[in-house]
Amino acid sequence: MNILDDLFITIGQWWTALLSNTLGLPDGIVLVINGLIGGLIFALLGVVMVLVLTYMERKVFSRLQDRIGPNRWGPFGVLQAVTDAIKMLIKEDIVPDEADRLLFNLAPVLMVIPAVMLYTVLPFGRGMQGSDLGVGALYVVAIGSLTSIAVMTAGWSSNNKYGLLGAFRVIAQLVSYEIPMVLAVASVVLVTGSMSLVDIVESQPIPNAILMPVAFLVYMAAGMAELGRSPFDLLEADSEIVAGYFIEYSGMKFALFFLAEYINMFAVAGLVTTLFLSGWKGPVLPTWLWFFIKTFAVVFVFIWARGSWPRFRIDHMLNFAWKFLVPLALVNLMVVGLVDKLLTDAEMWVRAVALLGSNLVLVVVTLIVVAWAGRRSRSAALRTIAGAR
Amino acid sequence: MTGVEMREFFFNLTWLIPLFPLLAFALIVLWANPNRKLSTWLAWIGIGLSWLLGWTILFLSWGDIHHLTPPEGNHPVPLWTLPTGSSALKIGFQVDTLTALMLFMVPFVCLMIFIYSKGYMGYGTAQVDSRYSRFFAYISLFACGMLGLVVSDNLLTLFIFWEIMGLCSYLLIGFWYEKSYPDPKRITPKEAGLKAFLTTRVGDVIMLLGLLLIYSQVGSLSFMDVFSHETLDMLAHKTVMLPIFGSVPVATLAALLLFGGAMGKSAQFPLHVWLPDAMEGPTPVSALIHAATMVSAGVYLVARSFPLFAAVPLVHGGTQLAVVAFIGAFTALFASTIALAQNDIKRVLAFSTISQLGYMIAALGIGAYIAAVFHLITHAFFKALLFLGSGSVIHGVEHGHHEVAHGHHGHEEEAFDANDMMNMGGLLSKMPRTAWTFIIGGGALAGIVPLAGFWSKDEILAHAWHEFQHGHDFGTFWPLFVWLLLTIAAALTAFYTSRQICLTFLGRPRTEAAKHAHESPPSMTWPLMLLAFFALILGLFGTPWANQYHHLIGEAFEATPFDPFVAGLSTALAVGGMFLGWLVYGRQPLAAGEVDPLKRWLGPVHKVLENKYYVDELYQLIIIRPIIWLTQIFAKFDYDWVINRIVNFAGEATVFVSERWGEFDLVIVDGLVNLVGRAGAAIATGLDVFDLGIVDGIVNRVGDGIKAGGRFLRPLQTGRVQNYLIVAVTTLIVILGLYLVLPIT
Amino acid sequence: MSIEQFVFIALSAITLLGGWIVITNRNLYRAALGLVLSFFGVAGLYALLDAGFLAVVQVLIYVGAISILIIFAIMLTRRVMDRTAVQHNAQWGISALVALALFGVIGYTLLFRAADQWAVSSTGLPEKPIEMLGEALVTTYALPFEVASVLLLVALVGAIVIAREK
Amino acid sequence: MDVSLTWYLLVAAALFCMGLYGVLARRNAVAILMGVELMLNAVNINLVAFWRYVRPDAMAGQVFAIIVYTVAAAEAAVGLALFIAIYRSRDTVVVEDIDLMKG
Repeated sequence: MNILDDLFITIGQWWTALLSNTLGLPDGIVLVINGLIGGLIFALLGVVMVLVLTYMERKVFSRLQDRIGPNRWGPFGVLQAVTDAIKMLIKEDIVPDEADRLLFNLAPVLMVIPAVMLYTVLPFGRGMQGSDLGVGALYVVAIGSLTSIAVMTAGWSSNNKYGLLGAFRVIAQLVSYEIPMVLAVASVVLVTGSMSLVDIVESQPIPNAILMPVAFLVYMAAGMAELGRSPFDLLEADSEIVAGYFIEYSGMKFALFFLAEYINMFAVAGLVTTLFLSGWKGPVLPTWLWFFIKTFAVVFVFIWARGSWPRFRIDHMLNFAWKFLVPLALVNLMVVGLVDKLLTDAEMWVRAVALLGSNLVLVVVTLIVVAWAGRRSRSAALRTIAGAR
Repeated sequence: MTGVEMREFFFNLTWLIPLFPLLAFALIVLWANPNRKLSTWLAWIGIGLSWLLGWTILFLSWGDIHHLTPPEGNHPVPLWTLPTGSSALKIGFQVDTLTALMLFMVPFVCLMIFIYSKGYMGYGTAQVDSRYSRFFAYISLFACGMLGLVVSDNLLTLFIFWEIMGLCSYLLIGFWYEKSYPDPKRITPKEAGLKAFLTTRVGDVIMLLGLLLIYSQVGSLSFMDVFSHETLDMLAHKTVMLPIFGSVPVATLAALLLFGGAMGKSAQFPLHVWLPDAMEGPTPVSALIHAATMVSAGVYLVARSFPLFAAVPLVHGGTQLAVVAFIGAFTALFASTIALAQNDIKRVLAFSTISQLGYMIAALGIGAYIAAVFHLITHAFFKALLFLGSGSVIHGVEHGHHEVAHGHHGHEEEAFDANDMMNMGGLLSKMPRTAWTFIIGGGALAGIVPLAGFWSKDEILAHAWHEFQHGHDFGTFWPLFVWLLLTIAAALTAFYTSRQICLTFLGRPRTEAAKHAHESPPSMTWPLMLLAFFALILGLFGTPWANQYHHLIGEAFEATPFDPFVAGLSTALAVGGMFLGWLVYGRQPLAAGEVDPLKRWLGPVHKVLENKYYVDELYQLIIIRPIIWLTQIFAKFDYDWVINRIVNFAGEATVFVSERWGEFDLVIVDGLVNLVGRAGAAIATGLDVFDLGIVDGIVNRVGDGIKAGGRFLRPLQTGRVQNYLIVAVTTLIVILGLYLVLPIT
Repeated sequence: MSIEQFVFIALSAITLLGGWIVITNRNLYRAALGLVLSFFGVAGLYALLDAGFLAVVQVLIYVGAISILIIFAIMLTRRVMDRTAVQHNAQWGISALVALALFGVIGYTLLFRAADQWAVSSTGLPEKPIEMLGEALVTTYALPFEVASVLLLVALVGAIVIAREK
Repeated sequence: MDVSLTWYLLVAAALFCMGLYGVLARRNAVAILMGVELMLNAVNINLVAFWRYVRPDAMAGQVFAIIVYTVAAAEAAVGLALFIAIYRSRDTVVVEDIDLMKG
């Protein structure tokens, strides 16, 4: 059991020992080499995850639509994703005239880098993380905000109206949904008392999702929006702005955007797991296995949502962020902070119950308020109609 | 509960006093303003509560003074401390005897004026002011400022409330900002407000410098720390080097800087120009701000920081006291002479206010602490009375004018000045209550026995005389100087007071409006009577034989003995002055259109007085004209040169100057230059204003100088921020380079 | 040369390169990207100075927010700033001289006058710097903190009011 | 620490001067704003470097770095709002055309 559990750690130690003792390299060099290897591992992990996720998505999605989905290549069409990749690679690479070539080529890269950078702080298992930053949670948010630059660059450099409009939409979306995201993370950090993701996992005998369902839901919604996945996929709302900011891209570069989207998806799911589902904790199975199980569960929820919900209208989406999520997250933050402060030195379970209770109360109140507001607006609309008559 | 407990209880409530009016202000502004009645009541309740609390505290502290007088000391109650990194600012309030005394005066006068305002702003009549509620909001905020200033226990909060009052005075002077007059020379409320704001701002900046100096030296701004003996010793013996004056004790410098603020607020000589124009505001405002409370804040500041002023005695080269004494005495005489020749009823009172404030300042300058505070209190009452009375008169005359206008049309258009005393006369029968209360107030101002003014004024004079005879640490010269000027001023005061009374109330009406004037509503006359009552009796608490004020605030200082010579002289002068005034104006009253006899006799001098010694014109000539002219040149010139590259490579120092002119341009664009000019010049000028010849000479010379400078600076002012910035940076580099080159000391 | 020195040189190079792009590039969008680059370099310098929190905040605020704002402004005012428009005003030469002179003065001061003027403390890092920072913000420096928050609020309102379509 | 404080300060100074040049020499208001941001960053480098090297136990340096962040954010927001307003009214963001204060 233990061997299985610490499998990767053991390998890592063995490798380091090999370098420094057997080959007798100075520590600095070892550091650099290990860093490079780690980066490589994360990048590869990203790519592999993309293959897995695309396959999973198509399968699940088609199941939701009562189809079978890919089933030609390989058993159950497992190789479908590979063939897609090959198709992408052999496509022609087009650069529009009047495009800012440098930036046009730079944008996809800028898109992928932050996605991969997210992996460096994810604790994949006990003691299995790229680096345990003291400010991990904040780091995640900060890196997440880099995407917008890449998007803007892509939209602008391709010198295309639709591209620019799509880019504007994405920026609006990302910037708006960053705020509830940060607030949700803040409530977790508040309870944990540390921003290091490892500490956050360690301090979750009970998953935060149970302690703070509100924060959990807010984070899920904001996460989907950050990913730009349906129902928030206005950035590539093909019916409105042809394909969004990467309209002009094709072949490999398009593949990079594609890649980035799925790498991000896995990263966000992993973050949800880490922040709210007590990360790699779990009985019997090795910790890293637990991490992947939970993460895929979250991914499944994402796909599920995509399969079941229609697309928002852009103003609805922004209103949802600013008029619903942000206030809710703020109130939630206040409530959590208050409870946490009041019960600093109470037993674990007391705090848990108090947090859960307060959250439930918050949910109820929110529903009441929303219902009231909805009734009010509906009646106003009716009145205007009556007035028009 | 026992007396002590009760006292503690109420003292700890002191911070509520400024809070009530603030609350009223907030409520009116945010919520109640559509409803006039509600707004009125809110304002009244706010100030009323403050009044009750204030008087409770006064009488409690009157109960046992010794608890309040050092060493047990004034009761500082810290409210909160602001951490500012290395040090912390302690904010709080305190109750000491001076505070208690101010709490006797301020809330009551405010209350009276609030009540009066209801009638004056025409509540329930056809001419009700369109911004009625806003007016009450403003005066409530003002009351908050004044009360907060009185109860605050440190210079910082004092300064903050000081500025709040400045803001309110600006808002209230310009309350009728849409008003404009047919003749362009007459100043409009808007301009007057700006003038007041900017002029006092000059003083406030100086005062702020004083605060900074004190904070840098003491590391605290609370009175307890700053005015403690050891601190004062330290400040008195530590010296700073000044460019021209050489080494000066810190105490002197700090005191002088603080006094700058006081000069601005209390309209002392160079900075007095704003007060007369402040009369453009509604009369209750003139009474509240520019007679009773705000202008006395300057005196209060000097009194409050009197230990600092007295830290370096006059005989040991304590320049600050000499300056204070000189400014005060000079202002007293100066303003009272001007008041002789004014025809606007409110301007006469304005100048008399300036001169009375001069009395207090001068008194403080020669160490007559008790007398100054005593006069501050009495003056607040009778001057508020006078202003409200004049307001009532104006109100009556205006209504009369309205009636006439309604009687036969066509009169509406003709400009009619309800403030001009030449348009009045014979109102004694028309509005008796106003008239009699006004006469009582006038008597108090002139110093007729046994009205309030007499005792306080006499105490000042007596103290001066006393100091002159056996002065120890104030020398003999300044007391004599002060005594002389103030005595002359007293005579003049009596004269112009009786002139005012005669012109307004005696004789026959000189206009239709005055004929149809009639008594104001009770909400206006009742405050007058109450104030008149205090103007009658208030002095009796301060008689040299049983001086309650001395008992209350002045145990530290020795009482001023009664001096029959001074008392007799000032009484004689007062009565004589009033009689003379009656002889001139009362015996055979002026007919309509008849010129002021004083004008006939004094001739050109009268003209000088009437034009307030041309101080405003002087500022106009010295500062404003040249600037306008210069900027026109600039404008013309830039128009040709803007495109030219040269502008970028011009010499740095000159461009640096040109930035300053650029700022002036902006000001001119806004049309503010008059006010800025006057305010700015107010610092610069210390000239002998009596000699117009010299004035002309100066104007020419300044003009030439600026013309030369202008020729030099022409190409440099491009209006492009980057040009300016580059020069600023270059200068910075030069300075840094100098630091590197020169040996670092 | 130790790794730290190497990293420092690399980061400074990135920072200054970004700055160079910002001030020289004719294409405003590229200038903005240069700004982002420079911000990253600065963030790296913070990390090198053991101020991890500030490094992350730098990325979050500058890269995530301010540069986005700037890019938006570039987009919204794009019409007048076509890529061929001359980007330097008439006084660029003298400006360059001034900037160089300033750098010379500061550099001279640093290298020859103020060198080792500051008592470099040997005390290591506090064990919980972020906690300390938070505590300092709400105790010792509460006033600046509050003032800054008020400033932010005012700026928010002001920006909205100014930029709103009349 | 193998890198001495002076080097950090030098880098900061260089960045500052670059920003200064940008402010002085660029025509486009947005570019000028970028220069200002560079200068602010230089200041922050100084603050943090001094914190790390001189008083690592006192948090003043980091605190004021954060204050500078807020100031920078406010300045960017207001500045850009102004530019957009000017652009609407005068159809330019070239500062040389914005010289209302020309006498």
